Amino acid sequence: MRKVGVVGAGMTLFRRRLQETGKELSFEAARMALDQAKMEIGDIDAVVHGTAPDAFDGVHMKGEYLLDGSGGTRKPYMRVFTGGGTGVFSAIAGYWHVASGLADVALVVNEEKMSSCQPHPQSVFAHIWDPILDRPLKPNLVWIFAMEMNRYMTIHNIPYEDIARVAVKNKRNAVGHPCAQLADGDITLEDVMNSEIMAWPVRRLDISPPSDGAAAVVLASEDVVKKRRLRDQTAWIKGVGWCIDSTMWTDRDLYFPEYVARAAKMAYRQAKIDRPKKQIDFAEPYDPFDYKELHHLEGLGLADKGKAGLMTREGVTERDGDLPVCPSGGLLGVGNPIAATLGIKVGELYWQLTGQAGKRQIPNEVHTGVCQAWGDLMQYGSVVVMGT
Amino acid sequence: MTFTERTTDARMFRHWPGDIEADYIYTSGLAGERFFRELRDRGHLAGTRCSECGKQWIPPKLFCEECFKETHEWVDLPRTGTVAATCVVRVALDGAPLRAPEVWGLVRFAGFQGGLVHRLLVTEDRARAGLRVRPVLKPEGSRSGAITDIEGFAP
Amino acid sequence: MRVGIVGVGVTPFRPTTPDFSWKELMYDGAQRAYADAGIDPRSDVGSFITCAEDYYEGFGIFDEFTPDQLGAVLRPMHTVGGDGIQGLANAFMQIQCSLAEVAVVESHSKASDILTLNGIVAHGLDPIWNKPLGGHPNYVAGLEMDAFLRASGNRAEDCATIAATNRQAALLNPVAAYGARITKDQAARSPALWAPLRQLDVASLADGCVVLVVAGEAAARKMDSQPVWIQGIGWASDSPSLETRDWVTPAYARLAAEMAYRLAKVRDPARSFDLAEVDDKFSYKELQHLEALRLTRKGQAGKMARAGELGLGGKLPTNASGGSLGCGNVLEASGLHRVAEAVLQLRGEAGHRQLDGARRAVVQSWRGLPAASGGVAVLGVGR
Amino acid sequence: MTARVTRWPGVELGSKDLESGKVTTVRFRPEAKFAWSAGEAMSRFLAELQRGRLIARECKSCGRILFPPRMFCEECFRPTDGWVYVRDTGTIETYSISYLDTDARRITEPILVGVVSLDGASPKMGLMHYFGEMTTKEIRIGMKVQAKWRPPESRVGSVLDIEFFRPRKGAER
Repeated sequence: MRKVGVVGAGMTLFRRRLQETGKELSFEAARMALDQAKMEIGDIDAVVHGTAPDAFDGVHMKGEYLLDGSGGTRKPYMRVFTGGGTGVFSAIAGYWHVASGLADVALVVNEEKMSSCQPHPQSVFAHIWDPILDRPLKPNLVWIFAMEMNRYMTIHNIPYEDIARVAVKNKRNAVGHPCAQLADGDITLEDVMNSEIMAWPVRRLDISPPSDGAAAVVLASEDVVKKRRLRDQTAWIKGVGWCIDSTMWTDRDLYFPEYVARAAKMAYRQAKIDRPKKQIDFAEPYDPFDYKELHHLEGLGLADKGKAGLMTREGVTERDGDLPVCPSGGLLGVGNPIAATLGIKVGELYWQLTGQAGKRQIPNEVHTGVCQAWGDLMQYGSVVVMGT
Repeated sequence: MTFTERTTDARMFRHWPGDIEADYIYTSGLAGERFFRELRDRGHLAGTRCSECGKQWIPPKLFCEECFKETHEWVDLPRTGTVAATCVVRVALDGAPLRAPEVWGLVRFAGFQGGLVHRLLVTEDRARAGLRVRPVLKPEGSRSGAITDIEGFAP
Repeated sequence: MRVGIVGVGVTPFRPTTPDFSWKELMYDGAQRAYADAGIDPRSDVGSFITCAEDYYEGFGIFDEFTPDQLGAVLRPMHTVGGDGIQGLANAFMQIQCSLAEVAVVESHSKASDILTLNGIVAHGLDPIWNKPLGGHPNYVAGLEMDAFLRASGNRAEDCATIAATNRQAALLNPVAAYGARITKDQAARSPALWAPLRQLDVASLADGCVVLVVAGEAAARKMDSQPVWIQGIGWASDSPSLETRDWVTPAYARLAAEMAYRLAKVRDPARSFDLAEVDDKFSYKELQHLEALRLTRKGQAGKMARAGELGLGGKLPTNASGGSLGCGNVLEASGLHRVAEAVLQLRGEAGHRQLDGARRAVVQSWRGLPAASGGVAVLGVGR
Repeated sequence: MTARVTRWPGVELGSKDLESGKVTTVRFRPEAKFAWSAGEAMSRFLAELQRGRLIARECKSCGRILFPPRMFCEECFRPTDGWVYVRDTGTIETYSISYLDTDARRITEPILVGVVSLDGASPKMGLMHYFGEMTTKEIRIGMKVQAKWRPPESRVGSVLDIEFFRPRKGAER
């Protein structure tokens, strides 16, 4: 199997509302990634697009709608969709486009424009549930997180403040991110713990904001990297994994994300990682809610079950800690344009591993990182391991 | 039979009604904003020009679809265009017959890639490719900055 | 590494299927495919792929509702927002780079659950340039048909011929929902609802599920099945803008074919295939696609239809299955259905519509209005 | 290189910019209506709800009682074997106290909602529902609860034929 590297990345600002159309956002991110990779659209053999529910942008077949802005016109163009898991999954699909040899260079573009939906993107989340079993109860999206968080906290007896610390860390980390929507260098633990209760145990500052935005990465085969002398700006994809759990979420114990554990196992096997805690230098797990960072660290095998909160309390996951987690600022700090979080997951791994992260650069030298996204009805895990 | 037990009384099968509707507000975007302001405020139609390859685009795009470079130049459309294809529609969205047929056309403009798909303000028998047409705009002051500010294209 | 199709499951297509939920319909298709391949999905499959669109299903995130009924719980699985052949291309790539040895590709239509398909298609138009104008979205097909016939020299009556022959062919296909004894004249006189496009030029919707089991050569050899090899596969998109796409020779079909032919080393497509299955969601599309795939010269597809060269005994039997016009438009499953049909033909299992000695087939898909995307697969048996 | 990027694209708009007409916009509401076939398992499930009962399917291969019912076992990938009633009592597996409604609007009277695993079904199998006749202080994971059904004449064959789950009488709280 041939090696595949990330050779450029780009992203737009993440904001509650942006003026650009979804096509234009896709273009801006894609153009930036191409510029960074020193490439033109003619160098691209295939385009992979990641975008989450059509009902956010409000266009049926929105993968088709967004394709010209993504550079897909008159090219092999593929849209993949795994709910919130798309944020990392599209890069996995881009990986197999290049690894299989069908493309030498693939452009991966992710976009989300959640502000089109009125009065609030929440209206769309009403439709993600089973129409017969769940929708009659008029569920709110925050409910499922609240229920999962409650189960997780209760089973492991985790104090809420250990969870709230994640929000503080990530919003502070985001201060160094030029695209961040909710960076706050002065935020305190008390701010999070005293913020408004939305759906107990979830408080307002536990939640990442809905956002508009786009992100893109350019993937290239080893030959292309050599030929174009891009080695200094390449981070290699070492392993990929993805996994879905049962639709029947009310039949599962929500305290542990087994689907993330399986996806990680698949990626680690390929990356020849058997002791993730020792071999992985930093992580970008999916953090739409603060407890999810902890949940996912456990799923990724970077923390023992129920112990990720303790690691956070002890400062292990700070940017200058032993295992920096979400050095980008994560979804909690930079924003959560669902699929476009590619830019702070795969994108952040790329920038960190190639030493381009500027103010966010992890002070310790890093060689291996893992990023992960999560989606659907608390059932999807997508994992990418990257290294120098 | 797929399953080990099957209902043979068709009246037992239920359906569950629902929808996935929501209200949307779409921004015109960066290129669209300029086009629709020109249309609304000055009654002009304009497209973008790619400085790289020189191609001119209508509808205007922020990027050249060929070069994938940002476009910065704006060019007015010619006053008239040419109908490239027509379609006479006799049913509404819900399938009900229309009282009067709607005539649709793809209108091309010399020197531009693309064109505009819009209604043709002609009777069915005059709807044909090759027809030279001009945009008919809503009166100034009643335009909102949308494609519907053009009522259609007439000979 | 060669990649082959080792299992096929197709449920009968029907205008309505009230006795199946979408999950039960998918289960039905899957169990047929797994029986055909002789595999257990819980132990033998490395990757599951489903091809679906949220608005066709009525869900915010349809991906959530896919794993259980395919045997994919806690397995690698993902959705492709595309046609079945695009899904098949992902399976092909995953096997090529050893991410999976065996992959499953599923697509289905539960169109009878949709009450407002035209409203949904209209929702696929550009929100700024097209949507505000309203109208029945088939105007897009009517305009394209007009542009295509005018530029290519094919005639409206050739479209009527397609509309009639495909429905007639479907009478020999037990899964078809719309087989009928319809003449060319009947088709040509059906109401011109979107003139020049007529009612019988449009494929009616059907429910159905198609599942394929795909395997790398080593895995395929271990199975008790005659593999049909994917010799080439391609997919492509034209501009999504109605205004800037190619209305005469659809670029999505032309480029997808170029890619598939390159992989399959097909140099003279008009002489390379024993049969073709090409998209005919609208009758003119079959003519347009035959030309874009270079299965005939520009402007000649209508002549072939008129001369009966597309029939069972003709020069290039095309849509012997009955196509979408005869079997029903099964939305994103349309391309996968065509692949399944070609597999049956190449295995010699196509019943009354079997073509003698079929060794190589070309299959093409289009995603339907208002998309300008699709795929092409070249399939063959033997070395 | 990101350190060297000076302009990150994106033009921010405020919430009032759309309303005030600062930028041009299009308003639209799609027509996307459905009538999903309930099919074999869910048609029976709904009919039984109307009768005030909860029904499951049994898989004899893995021995599980599957609730909500399904015609195939997703673990064994085979058809399930028969219908089995489960009880309308169970245990709260998890819950939330929600101050948000469906459209993310704030509400003052919180909604108690969560997952109940049902007695008679395999462990952890259950459904999402509301809770009632308990305070925000009383609700807890592990609490024994029982369905409060709507009167037979107002049931329609819906999960809402159960009004909510309430503390089970006689059970240890």
